[in-house]
Amino acid sequence: MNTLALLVAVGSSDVVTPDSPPIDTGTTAWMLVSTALVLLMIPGLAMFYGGLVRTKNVLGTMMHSFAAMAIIGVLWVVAGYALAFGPTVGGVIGWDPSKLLLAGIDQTIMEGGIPEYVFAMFQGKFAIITPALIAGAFAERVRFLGYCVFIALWSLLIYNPLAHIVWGGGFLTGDAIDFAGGTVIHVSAGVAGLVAALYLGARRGFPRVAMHPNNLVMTMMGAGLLWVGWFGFNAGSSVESGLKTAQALTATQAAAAAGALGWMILEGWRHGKATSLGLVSGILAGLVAVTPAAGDVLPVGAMALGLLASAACYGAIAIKNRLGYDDTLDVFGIHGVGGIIGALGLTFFLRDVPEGGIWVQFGHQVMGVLVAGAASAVGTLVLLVLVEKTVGLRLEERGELAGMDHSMHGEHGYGLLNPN
Amino acid sequence: MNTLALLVAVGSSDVVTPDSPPIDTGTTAWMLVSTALVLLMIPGLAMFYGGLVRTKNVLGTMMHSFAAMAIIGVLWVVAGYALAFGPTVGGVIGWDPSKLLLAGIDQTIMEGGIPEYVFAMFQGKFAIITPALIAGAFAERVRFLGYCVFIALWSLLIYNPLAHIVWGGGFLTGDAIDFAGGTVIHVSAGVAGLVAALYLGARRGFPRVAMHPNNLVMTMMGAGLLWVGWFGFNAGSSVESGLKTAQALTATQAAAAAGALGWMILEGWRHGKATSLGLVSGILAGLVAVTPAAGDVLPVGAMALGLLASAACYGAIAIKNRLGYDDTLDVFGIHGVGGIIGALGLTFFLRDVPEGGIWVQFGHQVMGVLVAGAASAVGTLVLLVLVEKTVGLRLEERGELAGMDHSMHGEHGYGLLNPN
Amino acid sequence: MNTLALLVAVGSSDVVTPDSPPIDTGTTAWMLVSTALVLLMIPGLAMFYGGLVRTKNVLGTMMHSFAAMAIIGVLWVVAGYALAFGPTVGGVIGWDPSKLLLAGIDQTIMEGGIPEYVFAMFQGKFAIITPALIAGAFAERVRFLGYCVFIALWSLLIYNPLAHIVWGGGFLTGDAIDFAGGTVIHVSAGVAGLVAALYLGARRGFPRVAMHPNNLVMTMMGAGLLWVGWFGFNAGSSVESGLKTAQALTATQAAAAAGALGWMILEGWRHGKATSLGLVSGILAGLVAVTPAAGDVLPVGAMALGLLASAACYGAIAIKNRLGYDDTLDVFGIHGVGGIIGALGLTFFLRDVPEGGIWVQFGHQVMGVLVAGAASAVGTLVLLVLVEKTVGLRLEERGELAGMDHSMHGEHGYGLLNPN
Amino acid sequence: MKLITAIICPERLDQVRQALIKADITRITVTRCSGRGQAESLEIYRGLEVGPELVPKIRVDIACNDEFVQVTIDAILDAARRGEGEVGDGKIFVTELQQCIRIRTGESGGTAI
Amino acid sequence: MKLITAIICPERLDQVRQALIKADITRITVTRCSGRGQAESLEIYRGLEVGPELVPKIRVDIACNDEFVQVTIDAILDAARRGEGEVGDGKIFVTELQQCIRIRTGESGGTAI
Amino acid sequence: MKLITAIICPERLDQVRQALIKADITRITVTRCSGRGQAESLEIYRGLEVGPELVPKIRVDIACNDEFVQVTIDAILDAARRGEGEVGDGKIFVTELQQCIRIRTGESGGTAI
Ligand SMILES: Nc1ncnc2c1ncn2[C@@H]1O[C@H](COP(=O)(O)OP(=O)(O)O)[C@@H](O)[C@H]1O
Ligand SMILES: Nc1ncnc2c1ncn2[C@@H]1O[C@H](COP(=O)(O)OP(=O)(O)O)[C@@H](O)[C@H]1O
Ligand SMILES: Nc1ncnc2c1ncn2[C@@H]1O[C@H](COP(=O)(O)OP(=O)(O)O)[C@@H](O)[C@H]1O
Repeated sequence: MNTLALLVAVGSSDVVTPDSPPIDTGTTAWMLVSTALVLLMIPGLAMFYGGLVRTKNVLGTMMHSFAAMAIIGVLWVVAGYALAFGPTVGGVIGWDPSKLLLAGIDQTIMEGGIPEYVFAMFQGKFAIITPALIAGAFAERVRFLGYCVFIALWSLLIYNPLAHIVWGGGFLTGDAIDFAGGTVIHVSAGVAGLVAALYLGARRGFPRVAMHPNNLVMTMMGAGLLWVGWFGFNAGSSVESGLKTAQALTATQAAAAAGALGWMILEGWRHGKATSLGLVSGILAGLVAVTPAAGDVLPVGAMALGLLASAACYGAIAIKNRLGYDDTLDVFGIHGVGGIIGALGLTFFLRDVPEGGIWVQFGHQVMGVLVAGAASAVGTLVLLVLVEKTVGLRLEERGELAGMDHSMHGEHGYGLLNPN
Repeated sequence: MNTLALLVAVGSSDVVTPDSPPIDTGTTAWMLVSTALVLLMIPGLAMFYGGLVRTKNVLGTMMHSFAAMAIIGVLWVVAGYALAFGPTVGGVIGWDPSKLLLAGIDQTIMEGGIPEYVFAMFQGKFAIITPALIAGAFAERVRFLGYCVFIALWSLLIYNPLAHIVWGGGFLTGDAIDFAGGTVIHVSAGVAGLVAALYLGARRGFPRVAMHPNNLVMTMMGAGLLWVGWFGFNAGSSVESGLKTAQALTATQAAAAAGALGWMILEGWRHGKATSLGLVSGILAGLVAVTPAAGDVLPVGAMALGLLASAACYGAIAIKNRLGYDDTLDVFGIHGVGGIIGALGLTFFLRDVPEGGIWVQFGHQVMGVLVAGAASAVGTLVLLVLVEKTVGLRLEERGELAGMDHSMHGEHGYGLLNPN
Repeated sequence: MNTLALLVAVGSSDVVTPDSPPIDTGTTAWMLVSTALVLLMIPGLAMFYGGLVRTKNVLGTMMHSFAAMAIIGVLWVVAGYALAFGPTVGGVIGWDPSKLLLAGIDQTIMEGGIPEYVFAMFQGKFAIITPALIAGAFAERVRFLGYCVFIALWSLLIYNPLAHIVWGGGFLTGDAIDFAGGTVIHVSAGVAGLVAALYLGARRGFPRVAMHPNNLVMTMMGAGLLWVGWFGFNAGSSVESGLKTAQALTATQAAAAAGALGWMILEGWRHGKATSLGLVSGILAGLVAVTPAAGDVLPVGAMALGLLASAACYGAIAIKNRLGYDDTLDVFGIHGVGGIIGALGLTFFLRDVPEGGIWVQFGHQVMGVLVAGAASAVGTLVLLVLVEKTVGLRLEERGELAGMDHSMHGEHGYGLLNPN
Repeated sequence: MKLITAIICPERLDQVRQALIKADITRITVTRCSGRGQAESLEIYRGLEVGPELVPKIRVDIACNDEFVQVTIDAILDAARRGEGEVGDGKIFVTELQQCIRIRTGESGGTAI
Repeated sequence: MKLITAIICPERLDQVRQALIKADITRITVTRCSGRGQAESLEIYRGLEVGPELVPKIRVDIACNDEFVQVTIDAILDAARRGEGEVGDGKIFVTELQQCIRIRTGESGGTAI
Repeated sequence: MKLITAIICPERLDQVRQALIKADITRITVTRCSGRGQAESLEIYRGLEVGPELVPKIRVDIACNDEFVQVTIDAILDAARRGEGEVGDGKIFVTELQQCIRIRTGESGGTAI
């Protein structure tokens, strides 16, 4: 479960030496593929989110994901990797000047036989997707420039430390089980989303005005790509191409299917109808919940987590609807809640009883969730205030009513609606 | 050609032992990828089918594919794998209680160096896609609950035995050549579709009312994903990462291109216009036909099969149009006919002359097609009657006219059509 | 940098021998995946291009990509591979009758441990995508039959020789660095597009009539798939699964992100708004520019190339807008200019100082660009005239006004726009 | 001449067209629109039942000579009503048409309808 | 009875609907359309600022009895105007409605509105 | 004032717009619709030639003062006709417009057109 940390510790601290481990072409192949698969999740997310907003915001919402590819894509190469996976400074952040611009790892082969570049790129996709996830919470109402600044800072100041703390040699590395990023990615994004939704306030007209998804068809396509990409996300996090990888992939598949089935049944029972949005939400809930657990639970445990997450997320969204705040695309309801369910719940389904016993491990898990949640909450709030007061984040009324596509990007998504 | 059967026989009958074969990271990587690629085919199919129905049924049609991911996804883990790939019981079904919930294969490494989990997941995708294919035959007119029950039963009672009979150690294992599922998947789905279309009757208004595809653009995207995914489907069925894999991939590519070209030319000749739906139908026809043959024919044979299938499917659809039954998305016309062409036709293009000579092999092939077709026809009919009489399968008039999206799922696919 | 040439020279000249190298399952796995990824680029391109034209041409434009899959897919197997990668005839074209229909490589394992089939299929995807790229330059105004004949001839008579000259053992093999096809693919397609746009003339009504993209949402999806697929394109061109592969993938990722960021910033600065089309154009510019360089530059160099290309392409399109010719989807502006920037610019960012020093290498690069550009320009012009005078290429007024979907294919893309 | 504009439920379009054809009215123009009358049609969004304010409707425009007005209205009334009549079945509006010109021939008036 | 047709800016649709509801006008029909008045709305296509000739608009149709015409027009005027009034705010057209029939019940005239 | 509504072939929209602009009519509203006149337009669906009952059409609405009516009609007639006139070229309908109000300024009548 501490594969990442160990690999990094061993493999990357020094430059290539005559005795660097030989390449394992199979593992390298799988890690290359995993990198591509996680990259695929980003357009997948853009489609998933893009389909759920109103027609006038479809491009703007997709741009949130795509801008993350551009901005974090550059930042990660420049400094992110050095900050997250450099030797630890006080357990909270890494620092390795030789890794700036990835210069120092040009020839490094890691323990396990893969070039460190591949590991760095694989991790980079995680860094990209996390802020892109948050964007769902304040969809349809932010300024593009403010958003860009926000995610850049969030990535540098919140994501990188968190990744370092849990995976990169920081103070939680090795305690909490977080196979593929349940806390670092989903809990932190979910909590950040919640804070942002509360701080920025609801969309104008919410909930009075009906706000319908413009393209559920695209949302379903996106969900399909997310499922496929998640195989890279989870099974790739084994950083090998072997038994653990297979276990992670199996758990991922089982949890996603169980989550989808669970939500379908819940809706069928409560509303007499199973919706497509419900089914894909269930897929997501299952995938999120199994993320921290993928390599460490049996298929039956994965299915249990998927079902649990489905029910919990369904409930969380129901509660949100009653509380009335506007987490537009339910980032907290799915990623926050699902991530917590997964991170805590996995304790009870572990393949191997953990060293200190179940409850000690549960303590570690709670700790992990709390650290990620708290760090993300506080950090996000500070950044939100900062960005809002400087470049401005919340979109002004005129722009919001006109829609982000027109007011922020000077375009509209579906030219086909206009005779031309 | 009996790779699957052999591997299973050797690799999975007992739990992990000290002398279990070493992992081959390369083969494992490719099989992981193949699993992801076949999974990609399911949203691909949802897009392909979803684009062809009327606007009011787009989500409902996509849900048929997605529900298969959820339902069969769970069932396969729970019992499907044990039933299809457990030690044979009388040659018609497998049974291995230790494989229920995949519990017994948690550490198993198969002959060939891949964890059995990967094989189980790869096979699971086939189990998912087969019922999803059938759905095209009765698109636009079934109740969602009835559909769910139908595919669950179909998978357990028809697919699992068939997979066992042909691949898992059942009575046809080793005789008929079915590299990647021409009979098990395409012939059985095609015949099931035909039976279902006949039993359930035509859509209301058919053929009087014009029923146009709502989104050929999405159908083309779906066809693209299907082609890509099919590389996993066919080349993955080699269960290795080597010469056979390369041969299967090459055959797949050649047949798809030839099928597409063939249909284009046919339409150009007959109608003076080559349509996009024709081109993608040709892709599918080629891919279906090469499925049973992929590992065993030369590229030139694959192209011949692709061309043949294109012509045959084109003809079959023309005949259907004259007969007037309503196989909505031509499941029989493409998968049934294409599968039969491939399964029988491959005999004449084999790389190596089969042991008993061509005609003996042809007999085996006919046998395979007949068994798959007959089992599927009879079983499907029984299940259809059962489901129709209990939960109800055929949608009542009101719901059908309103469209499945509204009546079954309480949603509509393209919010963008409504000002919001 | 001459990996391809060397591999081919060694591995494919004779049939399988007892001492053929052993399969490397990992490398084979990665090359199989790369093949699938590059295939994915073709529907990706169809979506990218398809979204940018007017509603009435969406299917016709996607058909340009799909028809290339069908036509070149067949041609490459039949003769293309033999022409591009057979033993050289005078340095300009290959010829190996035993490779016709790929017959002679059925069992060949190349140096590096991959079946030659995989290499042939990987290369085949490049052959498919190149003419499909050109189609963007004359989008919305060509006859389908003429287009089919044009790309068939272009592939046989221009692409195959070029691929041979630069990669397959022809007279430039080994001099110019062209890691993954900057000159062979992008410069040649860009120049061909320019020539075709000039020869065929502008769309009727251009620039007076506003011509808006029908579906920028789909264009973004397509860009996402292109980015993912490009990992196969570039990292696959290492024909291994090791350090070089990782370097190429890293460079690709860095350049794409930098290109996107660059364009975003440029637009923000010039127009006060960053558009989605701008961002995805930047992605493409970055990817194109890094294509010839991917394996040979450090990440920082890749980012520099991405930024440079973004600025240069932005400028080139601005100039085009002033010159007023109608390169509809900016094939020259993106692929031509980006390819040139990459091919020449890489000299200054090479990881290892080239043998003859930077300026000698620069000379080689200029040479490579000139040869590709000149060959493509002249050849394209000849073919254009030929096709136009025989089967006819430019669409007549009536068909152009009605749109290619109706006039060429008898369909329309979005049935959802019509009540049905 | 009159212009008859009916706002109907999308699911009844096929029936309305058939009824019109039976009544010898073949020329029509159909447009997607959205509307709000008394009708409520619940949709479900992540477990929340939302009343979509505007529900999809179909607008049918028919120009006809005065003697055909009643026939057309009757045909629509009959075919567009669901069962015994439900909220959301729609409306028919009739306005005076001053002129009608066939573009192909340029002819105008009653024969151009 | 009158048929009031307003062509408005898409971003004001919600406001217009609310204003109408406040004025007790709940029944409306809404259609996507495109239009060109004086308005210019720049879009950007690969660095080129293009004036899209036809910009997206919303068409709102309301049938109402004569006594409600002014109320309706006032509500629309008020809610559809952006700020002090901008080019592109839209137009209102009023035509005479000869008949109005509720499909559900078949009743016609003022009560069927 | 009159409201001129033309149902034309989508492929002629650009020509019609240009003809109108030449005749000094710049303000128009355009809507996608589908229609059925005499026109038959074959489509192909998997080898079957199907006559799509409703073919895509464009609806053009122009409000104009009485003195411009003929000019407008002539411009449309001229630009919308394909060749010597073909089935499917479309129709023009003219109705009486009682009032026209510019939302931006609130002014009404002939100057608000
Ligand atoms: N007064 C009106 N003005 C404009 N459109 C109307 C009017 N009344 C009804 N409609 C249109 O007709 C559709 C169906 O109305 P319906 O609910 O059947 O009317 P009612 O409530 O009068 O029975 C509505 O969705 C709306 O589009
Ligand atoms: N005379 C007209 N005929 C048809 N539609 C019109 C007319 N005038 C305005 N419109 C519609 O109203 C929309 C908004 O017009 P606007 O620019 O506000 O008008 P104006 O230029 O008179 O202020 C236009 O896009 C068009 O759709
Ligand atoms: N009487 C009518 N009522 C409503 N729409 C009509 C009528 N006549 C024609 N149209 C519209 O005009 C379009 C073109 O009609 P067209 O085939 O040219 O008419 P015609 O058959 O009279 O020559 C039709 O598709 C339809 O949308």
